[in-house]
Amino acid sequence: MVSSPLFELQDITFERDDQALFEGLSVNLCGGEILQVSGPNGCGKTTLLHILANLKSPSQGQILWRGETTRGNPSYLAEQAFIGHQPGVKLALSARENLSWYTQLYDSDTQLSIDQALDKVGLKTRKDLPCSTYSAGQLRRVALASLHLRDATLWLLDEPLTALDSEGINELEALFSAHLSDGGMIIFSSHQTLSLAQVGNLALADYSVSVQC
Amino acid sequence: MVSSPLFELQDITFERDDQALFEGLSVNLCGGEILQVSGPNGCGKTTLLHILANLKSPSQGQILWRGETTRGNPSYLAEQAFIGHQPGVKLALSARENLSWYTQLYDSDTQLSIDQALDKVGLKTRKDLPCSTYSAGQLRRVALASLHLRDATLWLLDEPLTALDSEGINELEALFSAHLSDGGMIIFSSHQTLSLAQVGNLALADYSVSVQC
Amino acid sequence: MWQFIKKWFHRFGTPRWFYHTTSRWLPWLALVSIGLLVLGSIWGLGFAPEDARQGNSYRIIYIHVPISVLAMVGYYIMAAAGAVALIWKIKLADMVMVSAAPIGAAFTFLALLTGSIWGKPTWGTYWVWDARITSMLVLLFLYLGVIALNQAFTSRDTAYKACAILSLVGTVNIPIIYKSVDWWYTLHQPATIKLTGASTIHPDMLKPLLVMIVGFYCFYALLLILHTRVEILRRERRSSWVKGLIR
Amino acid sequence: MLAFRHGNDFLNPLLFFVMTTSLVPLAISPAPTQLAIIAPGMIWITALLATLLALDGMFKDDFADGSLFQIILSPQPLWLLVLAKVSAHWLITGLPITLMAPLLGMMLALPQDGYLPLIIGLATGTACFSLIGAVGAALTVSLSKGGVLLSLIVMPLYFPVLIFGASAVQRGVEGLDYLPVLALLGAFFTFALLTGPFAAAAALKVGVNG
Amino acid sequence: MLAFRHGNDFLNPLLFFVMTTSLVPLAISPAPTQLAIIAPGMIWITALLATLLALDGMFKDDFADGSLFQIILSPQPLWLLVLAKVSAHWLITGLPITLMAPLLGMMLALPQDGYLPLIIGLATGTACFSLIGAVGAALTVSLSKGGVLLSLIVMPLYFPVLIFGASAVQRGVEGLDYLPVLALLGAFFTFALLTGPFAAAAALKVGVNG
Ligand code: HEM
Ligand SMILES: Nc1ncnc2c1ncn2[C@@H]1O[C@H](COP(=O)(O)OP(=O)(O)OP(=O)(O)O)[C@@H](O)[C@H]1O
Ligand SMILES: Nc1ncnc2c1ncn2[C@@H]1O[C@H](COP(=O)(O)OP(=O)(O)OP(=O)(O)O)[C@@H](O)[C@H]1O
Ligand SMILES: [Mg+2]
Ligand SMILES: [Mg+2]
Repeated sequence: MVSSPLFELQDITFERDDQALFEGLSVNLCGGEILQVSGPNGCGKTTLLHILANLKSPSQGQILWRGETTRGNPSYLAEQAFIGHQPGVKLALSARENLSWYTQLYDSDTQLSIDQALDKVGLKTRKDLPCSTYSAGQLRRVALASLHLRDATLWLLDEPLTALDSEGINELEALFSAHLSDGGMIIFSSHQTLSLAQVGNLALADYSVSVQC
Repeated sequence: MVSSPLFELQDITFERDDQALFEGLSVNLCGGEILQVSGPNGCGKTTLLHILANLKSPSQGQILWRGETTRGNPSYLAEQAFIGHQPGVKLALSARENLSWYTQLYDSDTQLSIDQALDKVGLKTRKDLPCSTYSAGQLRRVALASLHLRDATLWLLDEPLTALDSEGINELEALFSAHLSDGGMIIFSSHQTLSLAQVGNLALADYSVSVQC
Repeated sequence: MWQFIKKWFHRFGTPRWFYHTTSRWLPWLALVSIGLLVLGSIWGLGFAPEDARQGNSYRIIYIHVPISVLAMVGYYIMAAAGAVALIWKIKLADMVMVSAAPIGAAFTFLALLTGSIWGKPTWGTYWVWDARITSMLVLLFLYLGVIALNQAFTSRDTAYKACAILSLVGTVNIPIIYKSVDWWYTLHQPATIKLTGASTIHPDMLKPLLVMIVGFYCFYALLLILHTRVEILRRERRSSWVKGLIR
Repeated sequence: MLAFRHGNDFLNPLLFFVMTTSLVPLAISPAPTQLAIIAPGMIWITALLATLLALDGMFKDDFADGSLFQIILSPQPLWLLVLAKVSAHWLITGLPITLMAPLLGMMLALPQDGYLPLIIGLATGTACFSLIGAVGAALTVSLSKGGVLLSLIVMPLYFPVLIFGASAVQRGVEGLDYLPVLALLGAFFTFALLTGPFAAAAALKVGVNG
Repeated sequence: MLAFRHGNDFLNPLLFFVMTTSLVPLAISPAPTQLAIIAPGMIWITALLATLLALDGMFKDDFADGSLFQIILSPQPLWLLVLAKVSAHWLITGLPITLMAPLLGMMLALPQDGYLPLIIGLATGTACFSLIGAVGAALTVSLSKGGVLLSLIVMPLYFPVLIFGASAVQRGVEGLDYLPVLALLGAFFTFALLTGPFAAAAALKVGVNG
């Protein structure tokens, strides 16, 4: 991979009601790089990921994707995949229906079929039961299966390890390294540490303390 | 503590729509003992905790508390505290209002005031803001604060470590050991391991494989 | 005595016992009900005398009245099964209850339909807000509520319990609804339309009607048993005896 | 016992009641003589709908955030907690509606003699709505699409109350004796009060298991 | 594009419509002459309410389970997705209501000449309801008590549709020319169709930040 940064945060500041949550955050990320956002509860990890995903806008600074701003940039939206605290799974539908809805939504020509994706995340047996009968970890796995079905470059994951068993965490790490070696990029938040070697760390301090990376 | 078991599971079996989730589970717990329920996603940890808390009833077997059945036993309800996957915190209310509602609900003469409990879980500054503005970990902390305000003997906690930072986990461990040395009992589920020494382990296998402890 | 009944229920109230026993009865029941219905229809349509005022259109009575009666009786059957299921936790009762709902709804709908078809020649309109008709409409809503609730749950066990509670609450309400509607009607509109009382009916008309009523009772039982059997198979599809049946 | 927790919510059902009632002259006819005839019935129908609309949230919010488990597991008897919920529901729907009704009666040209039976009837009737509705709300608590299903279940059970209530007003307007009707409504209320909370508590235990 | 995802849900708003309409004769008067007068207005009011009730779920379920974020972040234009949501809403509310309306008209003794304007008007009018409602539903998406607030926001915007729709039927019954009124309704619909999805898409982006 050539190392010109694909994704640049330039001097991001976020203030809520005149109180700064973080100030002057600058990060460059190239293809194949992974970054863990860490910090105590309430330091702004979720807020930062929402900003990166374009769900909120920063008070100052800008975010560039392939040199262009991400604001209202449809090609950025097409290349990015965000999974938040809530898994984004419809409880009334089955896992299969949920995923087929996502593939329609993203119009992606996927490498894997929905069935294969569900097998990969260990949901072989329950594919056609409504998700309201799933356990916490099974719901998370449905959300993670959607990553298999999209050809996004940048993954933005908020606490993806929540509710996963150790087996699930291993599988996720394998998925991560496959994505990285394909030149993908991952930014995730977590309170646990992964056993992947190359994880960069972006530590957010407690409120209104400015951080420079 | 004298070692006659306070809490006994006798041969618990749970079937859902004629499929067994676990069969013939028997456990005795004395005061001062802690038990971790572990197992892969979807093996029935949450279901077991719901059964123990009296939210569901087992298909077979019985649960005894101080030698009496827990079914419709108000003195068991008074001595037990359950916190599930959902923190049980009203988003429209502040942390203080949430907790004052709980103390009213449980009619408990607490050792600590609500303020002190919130200080203990590290929510000093946000006590009077509505909980809809809390981060995932802060919400969890509000739920954990309610443990300080009740004089329950048996704690039933479903993945209490979710969303907590490492600081929070340390605090929770300290809280656990204090409760145990007071003769309390804890049954919790988690995919992580605690650094507490005396944690017993109840491993649930994958579905319909019978387990004997 | 009580204990005996309870034991008897548990011994014989198993879905499997029900399934095998009804397999033996079903053909006979089908034969009797179809026979009675055919007999009653021919008698009623062909041989019973013509009505002095309504001419031949009254003959719909042979369908309308039995169906209307069963529509109401069906609700009590459903609720009774629900009560048995809640009190003694008998699986079979659950299945009878949820099977009774769609059948009852169908009968109620047919009662409304045959009634309005009859209404056109006799009253000149398909619909009036008569007390009995209105309470029949409410009965249809009650049935639909139970059906919708049953479908809304994914867990069968929960759905059964929820429907049992709802149908019991409904039972308490049916007489109240009936009384209130009846009373409301007489308050607003003095009885301009009088349904012919069953007692004033000519005996030659009554006999085929009774045959039809008994025939429809058998037919209802037949439908209920068939539907319950389907429910049993669906509910117990994982048990060994059902797998044995299929193989 | 349970604090009265939802500050400004109580305005909403009331506003719904007022706005729906004000649709009537627009959609039907603004002529006072015409309005006077339909006024009792319309006020009762909109009161019913306003109550129904607020019913969905009775237990559902508690279920979504997990505090319903805490309520069920509390050492206090569940029917008592249900009764508290029902009272809270009535305080935010039935009570303001009852207080507002005379004003709307005036807007819909309700004749003088209808006001007393309207107010007494609404006070009792909306309490019945809250009590019966609690059973339906408890049964549908875990269903994501509960809202409309709930109305489906509950509405047939509301028919008698509506009939008694509207006809009490009608009789008042026509100068007849409306006390027997109100007495019937009162009897219905007593019955609902004595059985409703227990039925709803049982329903809640079933409902949470989705 | 978006699959029609909620199988049996479409019965519910319809049943609500039928049930509310059948409250009318009970609460007001079962006399056909009386019913005929109020029938057009009542059918329109209940159609409005049935639409309103189903509106709350339009985006809220998606918000609660996090899939609304996925929708917003999808590379497809947001207004198109909103339009798909609106169409789905109309298919489960407006369409069945329109199809059912003649039957209810019959039950409420609506005179013969009213049926055509009733059906055309309801088809157009309920589509307007869905379009306008989407804006309100988007704005209140993150509010837990949105249901009643939503009706407050949306109801004033529904007034013109209701007035046009009901008066078209009224004119039909009275033998007047109802086409100009329906044309107005059609113009309103076109305007709503051209602006509604964009407004709702903008509102959605604001709404999710609670
Ligand atoms: C939609 C319209 C109608 C409905 C829902 C309806 C409903 C019912 C019901 C529920 C019964 C059984 C009552 C009982 O056992 O006490 C009944 C009986 C009967 N109906 Fe109807 N009915 C309708 C229209 C009519 C019409 C138009 C006629 C003829 C003028 C009619 C004549 C009768 C007669 C003669 C009986 C049996 C007599 C009796 O048991 O009192 N019905 N109907
Ligand atoms: N809508 C809001 N209004 C005001 N403050 C908010 C709002 N949402 C979040 N906050 C505050 O902003 C801070 C950052 O929240 P955020 O959810 O980003 O934390 P986090 O790092 O993800 O924490 P956690 O580890 O608990 O998930 C917290 O202190 C939170 O209370
Ligand atoms: N209502 C339901 N109907 C049918 N099956 C259900 C229902 N609820 C849970 N299940 C199934 O029961 C099994 C046990 O679920 P449970 O939530 O107890 O798992 P868990 O051990 O807590 O898993 P996790 O680690 O993911 O939280 C799962 O396979 C789940 O899919
Ligand atoms: Mg977070
Ligand atoms: Mg779990």
